[in-house]
Amino acid sequence: MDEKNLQDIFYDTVYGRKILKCIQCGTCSASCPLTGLMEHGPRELFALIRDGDMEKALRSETPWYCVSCYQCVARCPQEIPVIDLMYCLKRMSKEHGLVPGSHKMPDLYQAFSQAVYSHGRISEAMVMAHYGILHPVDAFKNISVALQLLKRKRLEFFPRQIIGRRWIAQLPAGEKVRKDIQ
Amino acid sequence: MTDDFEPKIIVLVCNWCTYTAADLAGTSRLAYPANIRIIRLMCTGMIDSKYILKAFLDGADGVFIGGCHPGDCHYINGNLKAKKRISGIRKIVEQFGFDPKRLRLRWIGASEGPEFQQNMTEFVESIKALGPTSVKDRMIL
Amino acid sequence: MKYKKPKIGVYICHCGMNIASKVDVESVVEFAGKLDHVAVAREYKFMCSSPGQQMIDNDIKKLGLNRVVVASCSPRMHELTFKKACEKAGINPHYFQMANIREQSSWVTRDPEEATAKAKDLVAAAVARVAFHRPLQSREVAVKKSILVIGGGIAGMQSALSAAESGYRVYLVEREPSIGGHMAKFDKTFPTLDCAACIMTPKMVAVDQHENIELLTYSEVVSIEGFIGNFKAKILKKPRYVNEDKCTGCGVCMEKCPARKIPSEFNERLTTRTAIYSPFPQAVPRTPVIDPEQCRVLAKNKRCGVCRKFCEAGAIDLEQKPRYLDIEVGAVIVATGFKAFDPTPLTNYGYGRFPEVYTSLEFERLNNATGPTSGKILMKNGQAPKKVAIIHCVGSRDVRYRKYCSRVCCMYSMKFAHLLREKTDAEVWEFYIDIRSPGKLYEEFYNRVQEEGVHLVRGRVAEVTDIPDNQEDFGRLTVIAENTLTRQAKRLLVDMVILSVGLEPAEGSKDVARLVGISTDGDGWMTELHAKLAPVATPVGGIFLAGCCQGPKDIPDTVAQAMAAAGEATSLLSKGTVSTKTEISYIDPDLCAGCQTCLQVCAYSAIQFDAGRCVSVVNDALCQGCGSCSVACPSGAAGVKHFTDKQVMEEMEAILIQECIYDR
Amino acid sequence: MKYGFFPGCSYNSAAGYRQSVDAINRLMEIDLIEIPDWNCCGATAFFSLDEFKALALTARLFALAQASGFREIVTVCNACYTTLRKANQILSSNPETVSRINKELSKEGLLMEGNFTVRHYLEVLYNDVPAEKWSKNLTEKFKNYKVACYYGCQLTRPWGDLDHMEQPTILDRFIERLGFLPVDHSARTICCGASHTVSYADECGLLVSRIIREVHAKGGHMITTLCPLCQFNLDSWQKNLTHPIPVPFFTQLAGLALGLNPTELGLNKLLVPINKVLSREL
Repeated sequence: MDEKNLQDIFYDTVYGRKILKCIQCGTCSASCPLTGLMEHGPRELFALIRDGDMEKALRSETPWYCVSCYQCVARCPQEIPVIDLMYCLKRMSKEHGLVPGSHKMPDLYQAFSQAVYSHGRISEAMVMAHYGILHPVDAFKNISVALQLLKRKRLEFFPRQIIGRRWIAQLPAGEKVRKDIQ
Repeated sequence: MTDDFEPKIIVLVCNWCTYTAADLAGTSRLAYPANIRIIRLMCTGMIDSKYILKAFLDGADGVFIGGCHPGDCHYINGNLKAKKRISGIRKIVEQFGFDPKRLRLRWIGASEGPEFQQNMTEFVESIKALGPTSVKDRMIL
Repeated sequence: MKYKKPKIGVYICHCGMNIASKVDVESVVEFAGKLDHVAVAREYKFMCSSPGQQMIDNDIKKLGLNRVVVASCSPRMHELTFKKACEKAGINPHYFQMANIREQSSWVTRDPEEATAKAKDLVAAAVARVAFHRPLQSREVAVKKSILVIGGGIAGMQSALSAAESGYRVYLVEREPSIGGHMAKFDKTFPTLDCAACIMTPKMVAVDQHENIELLTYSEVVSIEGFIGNFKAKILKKPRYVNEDKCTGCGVCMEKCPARKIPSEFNERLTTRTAIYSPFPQAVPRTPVIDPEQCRVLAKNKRCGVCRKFCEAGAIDLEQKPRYLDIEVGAVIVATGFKAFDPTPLTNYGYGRFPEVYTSLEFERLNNATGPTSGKILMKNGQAPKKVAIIHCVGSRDVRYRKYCSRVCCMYSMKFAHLLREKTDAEVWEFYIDIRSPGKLYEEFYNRVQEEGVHLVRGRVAEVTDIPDNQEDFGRLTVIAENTLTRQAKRLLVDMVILSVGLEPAEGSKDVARLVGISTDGDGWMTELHAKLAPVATPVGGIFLAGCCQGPKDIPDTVAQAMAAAGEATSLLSKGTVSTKTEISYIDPDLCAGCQTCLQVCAYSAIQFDAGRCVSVVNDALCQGCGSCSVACPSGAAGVKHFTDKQVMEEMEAILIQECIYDR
Repeated sequence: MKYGFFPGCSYNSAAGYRQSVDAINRLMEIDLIEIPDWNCCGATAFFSLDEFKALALTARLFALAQASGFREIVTVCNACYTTLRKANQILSSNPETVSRINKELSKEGLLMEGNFTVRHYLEVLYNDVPAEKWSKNLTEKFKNYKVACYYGCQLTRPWGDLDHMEQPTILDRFIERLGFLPVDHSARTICCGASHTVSYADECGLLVSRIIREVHAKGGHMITTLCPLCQFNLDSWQKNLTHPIPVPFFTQLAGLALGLNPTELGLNKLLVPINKVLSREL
């Protein structure tokens, strides 16, 4: 798929066209708590999309660093729903196979969703176990905390399984991006 | 109701706010359905009940009245007088056998070109959904 | 008048390609030619051009047309042009009707066929209507030779001076104790860095001393009635509690007043004033006022009277009452100015929470020789700042507050930067979204400031916080922004932050707009008659705008507009007369039952009851033609000329019946 | 007072959250009825991967609440709170998505209709429990304990309808009502790193230490939170700091104010011990 098509797909999503209001002021990038980790902030991401550099935008790690703290949304002078756009970009990059391999959050989300599929609920330990297989270093770093938690009876490995877990596991995959109804 | 039903809609507007908004919609090239026929008056306060009834009896499928927002009337409170009168006319319109939904009053300020476009589009949609008036059929017979 | 059979000429305009690209003009012409009473139908590229008008002129004279329809743009654009053409050719200008096939058809309709059909309908409606038009004559009324100026800032002062210079009487009304407005608070003005006081004070004195200007400070306009050339205004003179005729302006009362801890409005609450006060040393008039909410006698009913005791002139008069003044003027100039945006709602900038965050007006005072620090730029702890951040676009370009650009902030921010560099050895960091410097010598000033070593960072500040990166920096402020050019998020440690707040309409400007009958736009600015071609006139004849009440403006633009408003007002006055409205109500005495319903609905008191004839009568000088009486009249005696029931209903019928005849 | 209750996945393992909430419920006569067979809300993970599934997960919760007769759901976690409210807002304006989800839900015999109100337990304690009911039972001994309220990022966002988005005060007002001394600080809503602390530990550690340093500089003796994840992050990333500050839940402080003993409230489960602060005479 060429970049023009990807741009059209993005603009047709629920909030896609809102980036046309962006005045490139950088409030979002400066408000982001993890901005130091990003190669470029949300502002630049929007500029890339407007320029049609869709592959670069979708391969960007920026959306995966988003912690959904809504600080940028609270401050954006153009009321751009930055967080929703980050969600949208994550789903789009997944759909088009452009998820950045270097980033660890896709694996964490995957581990999280696996726990939900198998039990209906999650436990921190279980998510860590799933995730730890892929990223043993991160898991190792957390071991000392885990021991402390264990000592205080705060660690349970298996969450209680719920009846609805099968229903959750069978849910059909939805469309990755919601289109603008108008 | 047929798909190609193109209603004729009389839009009575005041010169100061809604007519200006219509002009603004024009200069901003904001397209809306061609079913709209605007009649310019100086104030919505001069709209007589008989204008509205005549419009319906002559075959209008809808009558839209657009005036200034409350507090913005060029003639102090003509728009509010109109509002009062039109809620009364609604009942008469109904007695004549027309759906009162065919009569709509909205405030559209001089700077609200996009609102004018939106109101026109929505009103035409809603009239299309209602279909032609029964009186029209009678007249053709 | 002998009735003549209508003989109508219809002219369809191409408006270049504006109409012709959508509407099939030829078929509209053909259609119009077949309509009742139409003697001739023609088309032309630009009807408003002089050959276009000549065409109408010729037809009227040669073919004996007695009515004209032009189908072109909005009547708001060219109705007057064509009416004048008709009049010139010898027919009454009211024998004209316009069909708006540009704004209402070609520009808003996608399908050319639909646009053409709609254009035909609109032409048919105009033809049907014009056949029932009646000739109307207006009357000349003398114009009052005086002008009311509302607002005594630089705009109002300049308007008053210019108008007074041409010999007319000017009433200048200012609600504060002194004229001068915002400009009196400034120290230097961009881009030339003239001292504001040096160019301002002489003007204030000139206003005060001008023989043609009656200065009414501490006063408000309560009501305005009437119409162009003949306005009646009621002015409230709030009690000063100091007799202006006796006061010598010595200032002893202010030295002695015991109520001292009142925040000074003029100094942006950075200093205090007394209950009897003059806002600033150069105030005009010099007569102080007593603040009735703070005075021990007036507010708290205590025994004090210190000012009275020390006033040698015996000017203190605590018994003074509000006075009302009735004046008659021919024109009104509104110059109510602006208000600085209050940045408190933008909590991420910490205004009100962190003492070293200032608004731009506060900084103006801090930097002013007559301000709290006598012009030294000092922090609250008495020390000079080592590093200062200036944040642009606070409240402006922000859809949650003020979506527009306030136009002056970039320039005054750079002025601040220059003054900081000149007066202190502080590092100055400016955070901007875009630098807007479109004015004579403005870009040059921008360059100069850059060369002076001011750091300009392109990025809107996200936050001002008191959480530093390093433990030892607690107590200082950190400014967080992305430098969008280097793509780095910056955390900059500073001592002082200046918020370059935007401009918004002055408090009460909506009330003033309502008073004079003009509208305000979505942001609250007063609406001019035409954005480009009539920037100081308003839709209400005789009411003109000057300065920031119409939109954010810098001083040069304000002064220019003030002079323009004065020019418009004086040209109206010098003409001497105005014509009365023609499109107004009439009451048919033969039908009037004398029920007086119309008197109750008339918002202008323009209808009187003639008890002798037992009928209501319209005053043609007061009637605005709103038609309230026409609708309310139970006997059908009242109507609006040029908007008669017959005319409106013929127009409507043509639109609706047309379809049956031609389309089906 | 009876409410439908969505505890969320982290409720049980959160340091004494359940114990303290149960204790408060008992004393204040609040009945939190756990929604039967509730599932994970999906949090940010599902919204990042598949929006339909994310909405379906929350819709199931709403449907379960509806089946139990609740249109109002109380949560104790900021992330659950925002996720549920966000989903509710999307669902209420997308009837087509709702009907697709309902088709799925019908397999479980469930149905979701209309709007739901999602509330945080703090709101219940602050707005629904009358102020007098608190003041009647309070002990005086905490009036010199300076408590910094940490709201976390999601409670007031993105809509800011519960309180101001960046400078909320509702928890401060509640703590004051309980007889503690709220301390003014600038870290109320700055981010703690959320789930990124797992993968990007060092960077998120900086965020936590920034919060702790600020509270320390403003003289806070403890930090109170209303979200299990915030609590966990603030509590567990202080090991290298010279001045660790204990991070109890607001419900634990409420319990203390009502005279319950610390163990009963699960305060022994905090990683940064609170005993030292509590035993200090202030």
